[in-house]
Amino acid sequence: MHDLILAIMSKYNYWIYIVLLMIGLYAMMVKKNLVKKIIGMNILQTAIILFYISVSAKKDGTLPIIIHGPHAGHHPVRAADYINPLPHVLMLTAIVVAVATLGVALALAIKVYQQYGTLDEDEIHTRIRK
Amino acid sequence: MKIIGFIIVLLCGGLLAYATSDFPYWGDPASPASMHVSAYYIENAVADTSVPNIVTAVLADYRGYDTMFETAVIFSAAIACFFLLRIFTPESSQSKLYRHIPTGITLRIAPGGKLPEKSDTFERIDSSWVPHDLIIKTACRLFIPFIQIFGLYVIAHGHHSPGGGFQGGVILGASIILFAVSNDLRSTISRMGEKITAFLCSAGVFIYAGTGALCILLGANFLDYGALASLMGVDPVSARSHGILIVEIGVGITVMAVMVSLYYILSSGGQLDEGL
Amino acid sequence: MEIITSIKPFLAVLVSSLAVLGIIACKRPNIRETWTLGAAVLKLLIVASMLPAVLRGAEIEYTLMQVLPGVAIRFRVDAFGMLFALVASSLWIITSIYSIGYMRSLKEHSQTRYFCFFALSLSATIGVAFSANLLTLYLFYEMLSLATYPLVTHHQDAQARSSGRKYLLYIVGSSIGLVLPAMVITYHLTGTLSFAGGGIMAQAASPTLLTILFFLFLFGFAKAAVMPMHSWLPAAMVAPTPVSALLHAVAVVKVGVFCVVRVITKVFGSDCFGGLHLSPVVCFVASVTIIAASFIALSQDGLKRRLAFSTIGQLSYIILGVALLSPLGMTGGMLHIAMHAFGKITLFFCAGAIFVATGRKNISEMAGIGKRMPITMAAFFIGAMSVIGLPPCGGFISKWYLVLGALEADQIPMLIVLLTSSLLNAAYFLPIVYKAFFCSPEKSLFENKVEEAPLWCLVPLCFTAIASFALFFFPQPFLTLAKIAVKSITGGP
Amino acid sequence: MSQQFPALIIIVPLLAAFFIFTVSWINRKLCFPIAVLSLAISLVSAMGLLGMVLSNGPVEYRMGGWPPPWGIPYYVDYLNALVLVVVYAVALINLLACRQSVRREFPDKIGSFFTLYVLFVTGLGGMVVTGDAFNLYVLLEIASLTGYALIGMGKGDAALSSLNYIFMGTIGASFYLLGIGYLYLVTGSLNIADIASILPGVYDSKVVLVAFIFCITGLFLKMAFFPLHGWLPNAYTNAPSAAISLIAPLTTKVMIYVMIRIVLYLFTPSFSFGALHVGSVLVWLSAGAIVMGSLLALGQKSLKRMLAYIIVAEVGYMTGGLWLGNTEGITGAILHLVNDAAMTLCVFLAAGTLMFKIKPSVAGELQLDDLAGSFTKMPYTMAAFVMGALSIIGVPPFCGFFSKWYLLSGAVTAGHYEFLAALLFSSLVNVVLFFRIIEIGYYGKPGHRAESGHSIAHMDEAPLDMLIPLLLVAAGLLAMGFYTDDIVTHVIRFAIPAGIV
Repeated sequence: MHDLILAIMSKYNYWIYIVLLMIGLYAMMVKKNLVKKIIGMNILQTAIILFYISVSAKKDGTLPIIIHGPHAGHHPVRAADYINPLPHVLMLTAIVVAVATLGVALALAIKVYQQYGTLDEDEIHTRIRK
Repeated sequence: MKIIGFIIVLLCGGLLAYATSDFPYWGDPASPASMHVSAYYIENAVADTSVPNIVTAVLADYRGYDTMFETAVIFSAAIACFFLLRIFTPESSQSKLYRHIPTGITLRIAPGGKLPEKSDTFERIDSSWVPHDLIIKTACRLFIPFIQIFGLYVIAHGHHSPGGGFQGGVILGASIILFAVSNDLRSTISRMGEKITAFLCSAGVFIYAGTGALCILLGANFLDYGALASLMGVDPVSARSHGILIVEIGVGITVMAVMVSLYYILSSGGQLDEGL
Repeated sequence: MEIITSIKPFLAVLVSSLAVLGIIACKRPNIRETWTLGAAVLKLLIVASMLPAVLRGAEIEYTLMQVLPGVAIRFRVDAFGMLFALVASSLWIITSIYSIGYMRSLKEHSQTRYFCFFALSLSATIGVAFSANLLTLYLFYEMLSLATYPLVTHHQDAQARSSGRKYLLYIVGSSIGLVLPAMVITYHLTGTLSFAGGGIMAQAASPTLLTILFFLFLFGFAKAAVMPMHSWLPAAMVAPTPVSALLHAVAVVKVGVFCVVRVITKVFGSDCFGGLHLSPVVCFVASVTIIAASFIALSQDGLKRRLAFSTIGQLSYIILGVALLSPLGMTGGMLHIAMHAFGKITLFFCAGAIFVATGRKNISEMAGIGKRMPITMAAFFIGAMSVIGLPPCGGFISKWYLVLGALEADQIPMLIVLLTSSLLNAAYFLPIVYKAFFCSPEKSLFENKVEEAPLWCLVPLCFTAIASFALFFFPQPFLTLAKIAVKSITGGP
Repeated sequence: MSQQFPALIIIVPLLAAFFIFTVSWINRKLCFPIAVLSLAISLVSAMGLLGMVLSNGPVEYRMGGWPPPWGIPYYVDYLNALVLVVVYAVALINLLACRQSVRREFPDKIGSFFTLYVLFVTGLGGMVVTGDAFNLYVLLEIASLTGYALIGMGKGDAALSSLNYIFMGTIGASFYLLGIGYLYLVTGSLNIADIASILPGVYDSKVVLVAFIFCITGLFLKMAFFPLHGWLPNAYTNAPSAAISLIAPLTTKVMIYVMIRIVLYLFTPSFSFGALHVGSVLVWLSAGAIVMGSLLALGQKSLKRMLAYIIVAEVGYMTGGLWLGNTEGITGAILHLVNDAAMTLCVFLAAGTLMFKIKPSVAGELQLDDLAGSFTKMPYTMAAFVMGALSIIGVPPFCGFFSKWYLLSGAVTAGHYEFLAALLFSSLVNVVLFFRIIEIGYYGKPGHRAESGHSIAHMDEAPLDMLIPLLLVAAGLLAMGFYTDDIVTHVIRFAIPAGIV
């Protein structure tokens, strides 16, 4: 029992990201209002960004900026001192992709609103059938 | 539909939880993720590119090709919104609101009628009437220059401190959007027109891809800034750091222009007439 | 058996497709017709030029393109292929002349399209005749089905639409649904698709799989109109008569039978086919088709529908002949392709001539027509005699070989089937002739002056009648070809 | 110069895209020529690259000069050189054919349309050539984003269907990203070849299994594999015809290429077919996809919606072919990928030309009965349509037959007779579908329509610059049919890694 709690406690970051992802996915699939779906999409993308960032964490590792300049000692750089920079680079890209998709989705939502006057999917379907 | 969605979500969640049991412990330095490639980055970034901020080094040099397509994604988002929403034929269906400046009375002009834009006694206000609030306008007029200076700082010091093209560009974009929110959209467009934003959008990415193409012309592979050494007359390592700086500037310009053009189109629903 | 490689087979196939360009290009009908006739004559010349080599026992081969590992689009002209190609190309000339007369007198619409697709279907027929492997055969088989669709549905009315739909459903449906999987499984079992003298399936797989495979082929080639897959043929009679004459008496249906015979002889091989005890089963299926088709033909009032059912019956003669696996039976079966072609085409030409001259379609309305159209009805009589198999006409020889083959394979029931069906043939053809000449028309609708079909229709009519008559005396090219083909299959003396 | 081909393929169209957008503000006439020039250059360099690969083996191009696991490499082997040429050829031909319909549908947004067009093709080209898994995600996003925009501008409820496409597409892309993240967590690298070398050590870990599941599900969503195909019919029906005859032939095919790349080169056949036993289940699923796609296509009234469901069935062909796991099946899948791009392009171009000339009765969607009498009025367009239809049905001289042949023989060798039955059933349904259209075109009288009554007598043959590309593609189908053996023996045979039986 003890090691089970330890196992859960030691990876609490991943449990949070899974819950976030499930919320985002559920919102996208079930919500009827288009903007709520877009918000759900955003939650999904943020959950994945949280996963990548929590992968890059290292115990007592500092920011990935090598201290330099005159007073810095010239000891060789050890990888363990700095947290893993690669996921941060990837997530810069993923954030930009999330923003771009959000922009296009909002543009389309506005276009749908201009066309049908409502953002509720059931309402739109009744208007299409008429 | 709710139940199916719920079942699918539970299935995904269960699958993910099932996988987490095999995950390495959170934050342990010996986890495979931080051993193989990222260890190399940490140890060799300064030696290769003389850029202390490893994230910027990896972002703009090791995986520079990724970031170039990142800017292309932002650029295509701007084009997509422009393509989807922009309407050129003036839709004169709404009525226009004017305020008589001396007396502060607001006039509603029926669709079709139009008052001269540049008259000093009348000024056009948005239909969703915004209180004429002097405090906000003057406060914003004071803030905006400092925000922009800070934005430029963030772009320029991407090497030594957290920051870089994306973050700086967003801050610059935000400053212009702040102006558009405090004043009205039309005055912002008069200061930074649609043509300029469009040109800046493509200019930024052009700079990025152009430096890459320049490296080809100088004989190295695409985006290999080492080749710029002969052009800049410095040793290849610092040529890389300068290359990264040029590229970050390109990214900053594009991101700023894209943020502004997105705001123009989304807030006015494509007519660039009355914003938020 | 020496192999000559020359481009002639490919040229024979290509010549009528190229003619299509000529037909489309020129606007004036006369020039268009000369293109068709020129192509027909050229095709016959090319085919005939290969005849001496084939008679010598050689085979002409030409590889167009390697498409699949171990399988190429390859042409090989052997005796059996040459026999069928000779029949098809010679009759194409006659049918072109006939269709010029027929289409002009009835002033049919969109004749350019008619002649183009006619030329295309002929090039597909010759393609099937000269194919060296199952893939090329399947390629031209599909091309033939698609090229004949616009011909069958030429009148573009509601009836043409429904019969066109049935035509496609049966032919393209069965070829994709049954033949394609059979070909894939054969390729999987043997690694090749090309026709080998003794058959490629010798020890390929378990007998049950081979039997299933064979029946996939038999019923897949729906053009052979074996009983369950036959009802497209009467439906296709809605086409103009020259189409039903050449295609549904000579080209299309014979292609189906040709493919079945190829499968039996060159894919399965006579010893493997025998080993599987399939021969009695196929004979049974063929004889059921013969008897049933003859009985249905008795009851048909439409002249063309009666001829259609008679064709279904006659086709199964050929399958029966080959399935007997006796050399004489095979020769008879192969010979029947030629004899039946000439006989049946004469009958269809007469039906067309009657329709052009009097506009009558049903037999009940043809009482006393002999007085008004003596030549046509005389030709009809000769054609009927040839199809029934009476001595002075060519049909007798092939039936004679079939009977000898049945005796040689000591299949007495098959012999009985052959004889009874000949009687049934007589039963549904001779009343027409009798009524035409000896009954006087009740209504004096017809003024008694002679009113023959236009000359363009009449000349081909008489030519084929004389030809089927002459075949009795000099069956030479076809008989020797059939003998060589059988020798190469059974490996006999 | 030839050593820089891999970079040229992507850089020239990318620079051209930015140049087109700036020029569109100055002089709108220049946009089209620049777009054509850029795609022509990249097509030539793609062919040059294919030539290089054929003569001296796979080519590796290091972006930024960094060696693979650290930098992003291009890895151009036999498989993606072929797909690259197909992508650019389809894009160029479609670009030449769509000039007039673009000018008619978006008169004032020509510049942005062509920019999105070229960016879409760059995204696809990059996705095909890249050797880095995360870079593939970024290029996937560019292609999808521009795709969403191109589809969103159609008539009728195009915006709503494009929005649904965004939701499904983003879920797909995020699953793929998650899969790559899990792989990174276990192997520590993002390069495809590098991951493939590290993976054997950790095959038994659950993380790799879940990564596999999420990657493949994400790709199934993006390629509209049957149960997850909800977004495709609406999106493809309402999209503008110029855009859809680009998107339809390419998106699903490149997604299938990505699946082939991941299954064969990232997870290596020993894991995908050996350790996992998911192959036969997926073949059953693709058989179901083929059957359902064809059945749904039967019930459609609008021409484009019917073609969309046929695409869903074709996706089933290729996935089934891949998951059969033997050489014929995978050769069939790759060959069908190439053939199907050409066939779908031919059929959609013909539909676009018909849509351009015939005013549809139901707003926005060309119904089947609108094609009445089109054989007489538009003979060449309908001739090309028939050739495309025959190729989809699988009639021998056309290329569709030969790829179906490989799939069938792969199914027989693998013993998956239900896949064989599904393929034959779908061919028969295709026969019914296309001959229904040919019948309407052949029998109907142009100019008269019972219910709407307004005559379309002015329907005449399409303009020349839409017709020539269409006939070129139709002739290409025949040519590809004849040269199948060369494609297979010289290119596809080397594209299959060693682990396949």
